[in-house]
Amino acid sequence: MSEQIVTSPLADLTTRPGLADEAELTELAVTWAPRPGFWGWLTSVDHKSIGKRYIVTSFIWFILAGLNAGLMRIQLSRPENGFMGPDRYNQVFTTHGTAMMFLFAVPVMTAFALYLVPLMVGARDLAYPRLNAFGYWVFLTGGLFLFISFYLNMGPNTGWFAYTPLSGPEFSPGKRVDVWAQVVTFTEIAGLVAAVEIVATIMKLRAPGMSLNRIPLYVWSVLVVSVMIIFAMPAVAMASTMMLAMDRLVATHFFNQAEGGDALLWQHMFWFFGHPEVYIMFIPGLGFISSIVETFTKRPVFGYPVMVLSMIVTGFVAFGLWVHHMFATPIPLLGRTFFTAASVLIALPTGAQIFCWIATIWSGRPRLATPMMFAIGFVVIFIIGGVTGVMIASVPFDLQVHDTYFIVAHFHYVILGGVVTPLFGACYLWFPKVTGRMLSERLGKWHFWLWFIGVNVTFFPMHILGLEGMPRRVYTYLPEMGWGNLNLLVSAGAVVVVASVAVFVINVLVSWRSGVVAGPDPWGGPTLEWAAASPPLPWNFHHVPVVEGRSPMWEEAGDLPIVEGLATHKREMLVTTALDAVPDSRHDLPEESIWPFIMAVAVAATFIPAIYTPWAYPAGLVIGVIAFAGWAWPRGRHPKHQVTAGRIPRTEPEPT
Amino acid sequence: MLQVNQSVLHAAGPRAASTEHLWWFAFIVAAVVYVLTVGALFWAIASARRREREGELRPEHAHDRMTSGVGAGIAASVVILLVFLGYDLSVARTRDPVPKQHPVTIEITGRQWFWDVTYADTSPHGRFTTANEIHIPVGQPVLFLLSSSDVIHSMWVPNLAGKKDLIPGYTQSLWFQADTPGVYRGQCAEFCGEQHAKMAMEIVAQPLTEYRRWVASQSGPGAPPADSVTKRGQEVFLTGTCAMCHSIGGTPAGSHVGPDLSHLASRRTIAAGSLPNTRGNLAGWIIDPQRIKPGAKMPPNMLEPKDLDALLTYLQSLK
Amino acid sequence: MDRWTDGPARRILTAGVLTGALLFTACRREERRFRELPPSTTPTTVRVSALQPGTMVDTMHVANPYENNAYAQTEGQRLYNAYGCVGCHANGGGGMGPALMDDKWIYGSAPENIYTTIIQGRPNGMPSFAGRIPSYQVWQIVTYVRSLSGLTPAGSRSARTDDMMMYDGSQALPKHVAPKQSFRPPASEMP
Amino acid sequence: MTRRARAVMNVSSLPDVVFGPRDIMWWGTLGFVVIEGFTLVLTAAVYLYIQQNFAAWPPEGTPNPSLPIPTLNVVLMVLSLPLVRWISKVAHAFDLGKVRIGLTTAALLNLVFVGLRICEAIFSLNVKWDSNAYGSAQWMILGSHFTLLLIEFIEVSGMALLFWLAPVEEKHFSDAADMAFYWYFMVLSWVPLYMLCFLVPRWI
Repeated sequence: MSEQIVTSPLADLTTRPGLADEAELTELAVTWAPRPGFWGWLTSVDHKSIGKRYIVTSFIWFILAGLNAGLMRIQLSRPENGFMGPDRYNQVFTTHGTAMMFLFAVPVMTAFALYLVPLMVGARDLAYPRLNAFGYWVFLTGGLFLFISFYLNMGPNTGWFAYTPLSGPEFSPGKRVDVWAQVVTFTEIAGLVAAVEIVATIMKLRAPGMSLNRIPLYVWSVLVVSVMIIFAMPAVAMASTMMLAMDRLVATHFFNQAEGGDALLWQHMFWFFGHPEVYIMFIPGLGFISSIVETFTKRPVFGYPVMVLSMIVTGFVAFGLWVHHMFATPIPLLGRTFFTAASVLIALPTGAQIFCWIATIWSGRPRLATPMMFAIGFVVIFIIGGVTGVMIASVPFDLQVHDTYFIVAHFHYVILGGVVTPLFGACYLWFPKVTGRMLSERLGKWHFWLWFIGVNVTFFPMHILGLEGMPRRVYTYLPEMGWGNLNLLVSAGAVVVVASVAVFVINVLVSWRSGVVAGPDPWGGPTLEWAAASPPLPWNFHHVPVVEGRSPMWEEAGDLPIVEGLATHKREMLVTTALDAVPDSRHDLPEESIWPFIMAVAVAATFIPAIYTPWAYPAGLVIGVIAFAGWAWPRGRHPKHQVTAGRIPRTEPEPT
Repeated sequence: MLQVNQSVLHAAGPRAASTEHLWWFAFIVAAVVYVLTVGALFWAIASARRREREGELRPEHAHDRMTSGVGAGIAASVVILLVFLGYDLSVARTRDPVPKQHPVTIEITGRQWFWDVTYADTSPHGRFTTANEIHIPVGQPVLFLLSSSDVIHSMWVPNLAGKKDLIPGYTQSLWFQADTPGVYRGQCAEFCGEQHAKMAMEIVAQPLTEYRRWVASQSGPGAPPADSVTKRGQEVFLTGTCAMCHSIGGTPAGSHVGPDLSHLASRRTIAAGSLPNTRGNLAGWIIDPQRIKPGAKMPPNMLEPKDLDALLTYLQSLK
Repeated sequence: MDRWTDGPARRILTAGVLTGALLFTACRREERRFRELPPSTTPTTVRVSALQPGTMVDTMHVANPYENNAYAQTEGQRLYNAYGCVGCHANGGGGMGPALMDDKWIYGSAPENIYTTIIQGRPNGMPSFAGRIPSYQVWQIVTYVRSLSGLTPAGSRSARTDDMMMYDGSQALPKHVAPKQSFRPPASEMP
Repeated sequence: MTRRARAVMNVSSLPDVVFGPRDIMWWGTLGFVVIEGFTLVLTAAVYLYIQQNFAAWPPEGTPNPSLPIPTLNVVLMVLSLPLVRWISKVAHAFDLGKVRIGLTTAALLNLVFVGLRICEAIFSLNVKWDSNAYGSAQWMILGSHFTLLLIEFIEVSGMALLFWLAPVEEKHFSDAADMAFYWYFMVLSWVPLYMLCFLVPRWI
């Protein structure tokens, strides 16, 4: 065991060369060097590069879908408005919902996880870097497909939930619903791939010593969510690709009651995914808040076991709520009671987490930087959505407000409050890590206040509109309904929301170029990502750290334990045991490859033509086999590992 | 301008009333919970900053106090949630069974985009069919049997009761009772295509005698033409496009593609609650329905002015 | 940084242009026109007789405005049922009237031929619908009828309707019959 | 502040080829097994849900599915389990020759499964997917498991080619063992689905 003296607590873990290992560092730089230029961009498998473009792409879909919301608010700002006809309006709101749910809320959360998880657990990359790249390309295809179709007047128009039989072959002519079904397929493939990726990374690639009870809360949140994705997304992928698309393409009868199918079957399949989906977006938001709260109060979050248990319980119970979207359909009384009870009680774990944060803030030294303001804004906005959520667990009350603007208000409070507000906070928190520059605090405050005011002005009046009888998904309403003034107020609030997002975009663009340069650890954060450089170099950590507590960056000064002996001449990672993170083996990572991209092309070449002909499936299979062969065929990079014939003796690990 | 009753907060019957009570209870509890939680948050920030100003590092007995604080919060939440759950289940339970005595049974079939209404067996003449306007007697429960012949719709009259979906392949029942006479508007609540926004119905709650009179007037065939103008109007109806889709009792027009028009003139609105039933509106609707409800299944009708006039007079005679 | 800002822009642009070109052809199929005012609603000559003597005369030289349009085709299908075409032609298989699913056309398969057939009527029972069905709806029916025998591209066709099947083993439950689930109150509670 | 970075462990002696749950590739396989397994559970749930809509199952006028080909297929599948177990064993022993033979046999066997599955669909179901919801459900179960057979066939045949033609590395033996894991899943998930598809219509 060698010892060396370094000048900074961070230097050893980051890129700045220590005294004795200049040569090692040079070798790391050569081994992990990204390829230059456009080809390098296309073939990159670095989780940071992919994660960054994943985040930017999902924000682009967020902005486009937000513009759709703006169009809707123009149309609804006064009664009998002629800005849009019903056909266009239905496409606009369907694309808005589909993009926000499938292309923004969930992907942006997995995107953050793909970027942050390896850094937070002390790994050099994700477990399957090429799979990660593949997931991104599929996701990009899905988004492009949806929005291009929409701009060509071919956008789906049956709502983001696409209820049969309205979305079935008889009542949805043309290919609009098929576009929707395949967009869902693309995003579910990308989501599932990312989930497997994240689970494997968290289970096997943690730094030594980071046992399960030392994982940062954010990492716990994405672990819970990834497991939820694995169980939730197959339901909708199957319902859209194998059932709805087949009903429309080859005349199967899953949802056709005349031939023994069942229209309600779709709703069960969809909401079995759809309700967990809400928590899939929301739980990482809780993780963001935990990170923000502990960074800006300088205290670990109080009640770690309660926090972790709450997230796990939420994840479980989330699968027992789906029927509360279907209270107006024929559901037996006992079922309704069960789903009511579950829907009421799921408020409990989230409440417990909020109490823990308040306790942490109370005992700490809160600093009201922009991320912290978003965290406080989260509590203030989200709880409104939370309490209305408990209300609509009640069957009688839900039957009154179901499918009205009350529900629109409720879930926008939940999603904008519980998902997007923490997300903005997370952007301010980690932007310096991703880009090496700080976001402007001044613009950040503007962003926050415009956002806070805009969200409340936009969505609070919707509660009243719903109680006054305004249903959802209407393209217009009669003047005598008396909804005009509140709708005008809502539309005015939407303008403020648009302004706040514009401030955010400007802040990002300006700061990315010319923000204040951030050090590796501008906030004094507790978790390992702050030990890497900003932006992190391709290999993340010079030496893999050894973790001795829940807040490794805040451990008492003293010797900084690290791991040595990982090869630098190849992309080698340390694999540890699943529970206790004891070093177990070493694993080679693949290098840059074009095959993930080609595989994604194969997927696109299967599912896009498949809206026209079933023969696309065998055709796509052929391209897929070619891509698979290219992907899996060994390059023979390490000749000494090659085996030519016969029984081979086990090679001893080479000395470093 | 029509008088519009379409609100959860102005209950006109027992079902909506119990829900309205539940709402106000939930609203007050929610407001208290909200104020307390957000208050606790700001108090926590303020006291932490005060401590920081005073140079204190960490509050005394911090861990114990946090444990009891969080514990108390969780315990209070459990109690509040269980009380709410109990209240809710008691409301839900009283609402569910269909009352045994209900003199009026109405079958409603959801159509793109109107409500096909059939009174099952209340009058000696047996069943009769109307559309979009439903008369019920006050003070007694009315049973609705809901189904759909195309996509899923949802019947919702907020002043009287919560909603129920109309699903092809299923028949669902819904009952409610109006205590106050009046006109209560309802609207389709499940997205059903282009004209989901303009698929409304009106529930006209009347004292029993008035209701009986209405039933009697609706049961018979449409009024036969009385003069030459209405005669011409009927001829236009029967020989033109109209009869391809609509039916009028007592005439050869018997198609059920569109709403039944036997007693059109007695209705308050046309186009599924979108327009008051006036001669001018009716004319505009017949000539160009796609301007009023784009995507509706009714084609425009370019009639000669004289024919249109006769047709309108005829339709307005169908009391 | 350069890699990041230049790359995606180029990539997204290329992908956009390619996919756009691919999809652009689909545009017309997806259009939904609700308001069809003159000239498509011009009343046609009213015939006193359903029969038209002599050899077939093409009166129409108008291209079908809906050829390949998916919405019009589905509307045509709905009208085909609503206006009672099913009565004689069944669901394309024929009955009292000739089959429409095969590729035999007595009076021509061109859109304008079928239009003429519907408007003017044909000997041996096909009535004239002049004055009964607005012109644009006739075109929608024409579009649907042509799709029955595969004359329109598959891309604009629906797979099936919900209650109209002609395969072996079809259950063909009438629409108003609920298969099994009915949440009617039990008979004892019915009035 | 000066801190000493102390190397507390040297990992250079750790193995770089491991098998089973120690290998991160195994976790990826596990992830996709869970996803596909849960999808199959959902197909079964859909099947049973649709069944409730029918008074008779299969519906009147539709014959029962025939048994010989499907039974032959499922028996062959179960009989293949010892073979893949053997492959897994010789892969653990890094025995190149035996792994080659094993993988080639497995690939051919898998091709037989694929062929028999196509015959099942054409000759044994006795219903078309567009006849009624019963047919749709039957075809969906057959089809979704068919994709598993295809994936495994592509993987096994690719791996057999790799072991014959490509520069074989030690880690590929671990991949071969993972292939065996997926194979177990493929076979064992079919047994209940076979019963659902072919026996349940007779029993009800």
